[in-house]
Amino acid sequence: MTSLLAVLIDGSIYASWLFLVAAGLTVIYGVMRILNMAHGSFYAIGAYSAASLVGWYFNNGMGPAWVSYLLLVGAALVAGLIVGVIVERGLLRLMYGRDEILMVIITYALLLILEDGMKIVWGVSPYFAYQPYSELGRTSLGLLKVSNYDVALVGVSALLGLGLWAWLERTNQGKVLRAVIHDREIAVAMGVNVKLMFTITFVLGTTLGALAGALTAPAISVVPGIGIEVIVLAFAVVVIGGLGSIGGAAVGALLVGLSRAAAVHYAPEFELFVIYGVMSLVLAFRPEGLFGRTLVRKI
Amino acid sequence: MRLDKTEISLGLVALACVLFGFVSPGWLIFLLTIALAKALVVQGVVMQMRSGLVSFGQGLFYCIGGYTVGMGGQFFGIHDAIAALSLGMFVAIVIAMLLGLLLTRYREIFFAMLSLAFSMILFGILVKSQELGSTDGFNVHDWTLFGWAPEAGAGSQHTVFTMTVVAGLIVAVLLHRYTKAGVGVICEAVRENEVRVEYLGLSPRWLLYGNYVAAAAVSALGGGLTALATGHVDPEMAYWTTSGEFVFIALLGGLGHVAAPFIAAIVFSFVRTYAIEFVPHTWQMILGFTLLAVIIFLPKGLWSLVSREKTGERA
Amino acid sequence: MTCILETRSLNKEFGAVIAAKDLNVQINKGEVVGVIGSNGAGKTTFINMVTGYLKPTRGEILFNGKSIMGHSPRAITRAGMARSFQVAQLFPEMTVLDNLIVALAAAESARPSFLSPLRSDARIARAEEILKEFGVENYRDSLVTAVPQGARKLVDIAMALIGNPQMLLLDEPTSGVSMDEKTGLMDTVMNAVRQHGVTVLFVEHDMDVVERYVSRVLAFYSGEIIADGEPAAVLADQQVRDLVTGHRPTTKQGNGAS
Amino acid sequence: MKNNKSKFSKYLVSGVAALALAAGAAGSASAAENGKFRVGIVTFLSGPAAGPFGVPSANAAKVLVDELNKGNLPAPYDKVGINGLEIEAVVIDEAGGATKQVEEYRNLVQRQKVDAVIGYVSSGDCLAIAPVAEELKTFTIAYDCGTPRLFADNPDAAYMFRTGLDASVDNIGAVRYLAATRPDVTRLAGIQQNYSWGQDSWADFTAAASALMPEAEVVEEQFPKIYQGQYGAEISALSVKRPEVVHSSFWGGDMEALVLQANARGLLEDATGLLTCGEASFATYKDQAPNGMIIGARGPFGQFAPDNELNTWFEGVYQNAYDLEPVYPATKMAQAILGLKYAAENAGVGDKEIASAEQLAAAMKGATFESVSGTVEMARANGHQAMQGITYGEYHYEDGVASIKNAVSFAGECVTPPEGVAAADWIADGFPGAQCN
Repeated sequence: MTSLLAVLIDGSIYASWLFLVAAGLTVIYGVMRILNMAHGSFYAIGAYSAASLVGWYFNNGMGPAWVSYLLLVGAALVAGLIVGVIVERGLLRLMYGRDEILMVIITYALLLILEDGMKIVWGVSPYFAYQPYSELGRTSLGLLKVSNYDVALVGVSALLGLGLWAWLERTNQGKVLRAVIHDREIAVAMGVNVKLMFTITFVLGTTLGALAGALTAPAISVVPGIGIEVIVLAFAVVVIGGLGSIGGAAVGALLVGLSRAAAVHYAPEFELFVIYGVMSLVLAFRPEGLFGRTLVRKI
Repeated sequence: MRLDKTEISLGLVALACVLFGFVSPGWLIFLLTIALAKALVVQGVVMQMRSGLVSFGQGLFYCIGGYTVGMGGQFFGIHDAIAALSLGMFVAIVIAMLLGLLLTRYREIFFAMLSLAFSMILFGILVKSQELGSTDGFNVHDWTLFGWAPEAGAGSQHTVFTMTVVAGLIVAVLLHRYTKAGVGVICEAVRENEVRVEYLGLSPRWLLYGNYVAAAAVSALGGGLTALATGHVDPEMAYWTTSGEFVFIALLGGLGHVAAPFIAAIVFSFVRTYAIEFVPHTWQMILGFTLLAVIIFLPKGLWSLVSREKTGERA
Repeated sequence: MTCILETRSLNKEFGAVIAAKDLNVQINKGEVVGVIGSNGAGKTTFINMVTGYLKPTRGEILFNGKSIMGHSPRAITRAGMARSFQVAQLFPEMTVLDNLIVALAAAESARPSFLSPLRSDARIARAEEILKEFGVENYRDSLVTAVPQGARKLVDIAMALIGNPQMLLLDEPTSGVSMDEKTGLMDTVMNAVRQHGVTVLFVEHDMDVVERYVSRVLAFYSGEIIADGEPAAVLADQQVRDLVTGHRPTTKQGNGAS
Repeated sequence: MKNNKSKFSKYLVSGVAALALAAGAAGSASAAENGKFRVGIVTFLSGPAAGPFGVPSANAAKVLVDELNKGNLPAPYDKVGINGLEIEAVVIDEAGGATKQVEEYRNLVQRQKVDAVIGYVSSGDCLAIAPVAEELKTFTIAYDCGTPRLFADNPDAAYMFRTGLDASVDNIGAVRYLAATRPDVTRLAGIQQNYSWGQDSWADFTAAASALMPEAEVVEEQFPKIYQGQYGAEISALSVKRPEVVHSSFWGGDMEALVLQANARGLLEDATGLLTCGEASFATYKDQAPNGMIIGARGPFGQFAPDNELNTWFEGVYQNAYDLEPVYPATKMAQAILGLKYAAENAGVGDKEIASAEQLAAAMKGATFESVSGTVEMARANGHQAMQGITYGEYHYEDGVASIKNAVSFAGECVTPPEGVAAADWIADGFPGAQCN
């Protein structure tokens, strides 16, 4: 019983983290048709920004702890915004209209550049921002002790998902964006400023990536290479859910999160294969992912 | 068998390479061996790119080729290099025939991700296989060539180099023909307009399947040669970043000519090795900027430097 | 007369939209049938279903008396039913000649060769004959993207004919082609078709073109066939005039109800 | 002009261009013999192993080479540079996999003409390099990698040496420490990265535990993917089994994240953590690691290095240069460089002469030299493998200062299998011939 409860709790926590990481990726793909390999780097930049800012805050005269949560989010927003605008305006804008796969490679080049760029800015020593993580304490459920920060993360992730959904479904800007997702040519014909929508979307995506990194930073040691590790995970979640679908990313994250937690508790030897196994299975039966749209070419 | 001009030039360049091997320093021979062997894997990536599919999992066959050669010598007493390389290609073909059944249903990003997933599953299996050394891998040695054991060191290195050049030449000539033959051209047709191919009464899936299996064999050959040259195999060969490197080299060279992957692989190796020497802390950044520069200024790859003037006539 | 293509209560629904409703069509060997109807009337959907590109929701399709329901486009093509497209479906990075050569190779075998060259002398010679037959020999070595719309349409149709089909479905062969070129284009196509003795069904907006070439007209409206018969009778039909041709006796100045 | 360019010449041009490029590169190699002692230093400068291992090692190499060139070391290493020759270090990134490392090793030896190579954190790289070192007849010191297969797979190695300890020593030492300090422990658990290092470490640890602590049982083992960073499910799985000791061979960011998360979730309060590589993050835990957590340094290195003159001096210059205390990878790098210096100066060549690889190997084989970690005996694997003791201790953090308490050392003969005996067999047979104090 305890382990079933543990699977549910661990699975949801992991799923909420996966969703945070994958949301930005799927938004960018949905609107811009760019599968962004550098998404992991934005995650890492968010983590580094947050960890260095929060670390600095606590090392220099302890203010109230709650400020550090604002700093976490603030660091991510600023970092995501700056990097997003620079990359979109400075690089991607030159490349629009190129082949989808070529865009993957371009972002791969960006990844190589950003990984070393971060090393130049932050070095290779670990950064920590553990105070926000340990500050919230933990809750005991029998043998199982759960970090409150992790539980809060589930809430944040759910709120973020709902917020994104509401923004897409309930606001005018969201409607325009959906039009672009649905049919770019018609959207252009209707007078949508696609260029502007691209900038907004890309910056939103990078900011989400940076936010995921910033919210993860307190629980980990921020070191070189953390971004590389999340890319394939995020890709898998997004592909499982259906590229470009927010709801799909949420379901994909839950599926992977729960499967992984179950494997850790019941069949640890399969843990390494879970994510690829789930992805292969889903794609074998639903080639476009769970919520992907099958597009029949008009002839 | 009539050879056309391209084939004769390829043969001459290969001959020049072999001769050059006798006068060049050991590190250079090794660098060229690895570059040419990897170029064979890249040929596999390029074959699929021509048909519109980008494999982010070609490391799968690179790894299968390498491990088959290694395991053949280590566990099954297959010490003859040619036999081991052939076995590697055979295993790759069998696995590709199975995976191809599923993979040819997918296009674009889904194909890329699924091929990546299969490669990562092999990586996982190898990491779990402690008898194969897990992530440390194992060494490949004591191989022979038609019963002759090249002396360790420079002798064996030189033999692998020559074998790689010869294998590269054979593959290049075959691919040169392949790209002009039915499956080769029609695979490009599939990339350009799959619906039309279907309405010509052809099965795009069958074509892609044949192409996928052929590409797997070529890539496995490259993996086997790499294993012989480095004398070591490990699961990193199947890791997705390895496959990413192959795509990198493929784009560097472009799809313009069968020689492009070879040139690109050599250029890549030089850029990387000197970047590591001169800027050991930021060599990846150098590679990133190189890739961006190629994409922006040479959208058809390095080969467009050689063949600027060609437009009407197609290879 | 023998029936080559027959559909029985063919239905297609896209969600709530009904694109085809109880289509019962019989085409006889040697007929030249015109299909008219406004945009969205279900003409292309009909061709797409018959050639296996779209799966009908319900119904039956018989080709030469045998069911071809659920067959792939390539199986149906191999069985002898070819088609052309509203927007010419060509290989944009190849020359006109290479487009034809690919089609020739496809017609010869469903399993192309791995090593013998596609551009054999025999295929080049045959392709050149076809270029002449369709009057596009000037574009032999041009990329198809650099060729005028009319020539592209002709190449598209030529590629369909290379497989020696028994029946050819032409989806708006003259759309996007200027008024002056239309007749020339259609004459070329119909000459070739007659030489091959092919049954033809074509979708056309231009009533002049329709009247000039066809022996029978099917009028589509909102997924249904509202009239079927001799061109003069169908075009005179009040319902057709109300819903399809828009009260224009014959369209001298416009290009139909497009 | 463009049209005249024939197809044929085009191909030839491209082929020859590639060769010319190569030949030009070859030409630059001759600049090497410049009267300096050139040493290739290979360690991680990028990727996750750079922070904990690579950069401290590279820093140690840099400061030590600088000081050696000034002749600032205490005796017996007070001679300038190596044998009176200035040292020139060529630093190479170890990231990128074994194939690439073999390529770079050949470049170091054949293009850069280094006189010796020191390096390799990754066991896979060590294993791939060993046969190449023999082939190229180049004196090579593996300074950190721990795989027992290094000399087991290469029993005839002549040019390859290792001044660090075999990884089985870490885990035999860890069990001995538990048996000495916590003999009543019965519930053991482990969490390892799912790759060779983690798998081998856990195999050695559990085997040694069943020999030395027969009452103890393994209640849970977890093998998360390397660099996963998030261990929520694993910590739950461990927690519900109520272990008394949790062993982990994690390192770097993974280890720090594990400690952070396991501590916050109470696992490290209910169970004692035992981290075989724990010392590498000594300065970064602060109050995030619980007092009493057992850490090791893979030998008498880092915080566990003795207070001898050499080490005091080394800690001083390192601290001066980087404002940090050296962690174990730094000490190990220093040890390898001192080993090289010892070999070069005892190879029987004249002052300011460079010994050949054979002479270096002969001098190193079976040698006993002084190091920052005390006396090092090259006493295993035919004199190619260092034998030293190992120390474990508990982490304590009070008033902003971290320290080690309850350190216990075990002599080399106590934790190292005798010559010619594989670690696994030695453990299985119950450590015959072990000499413990």
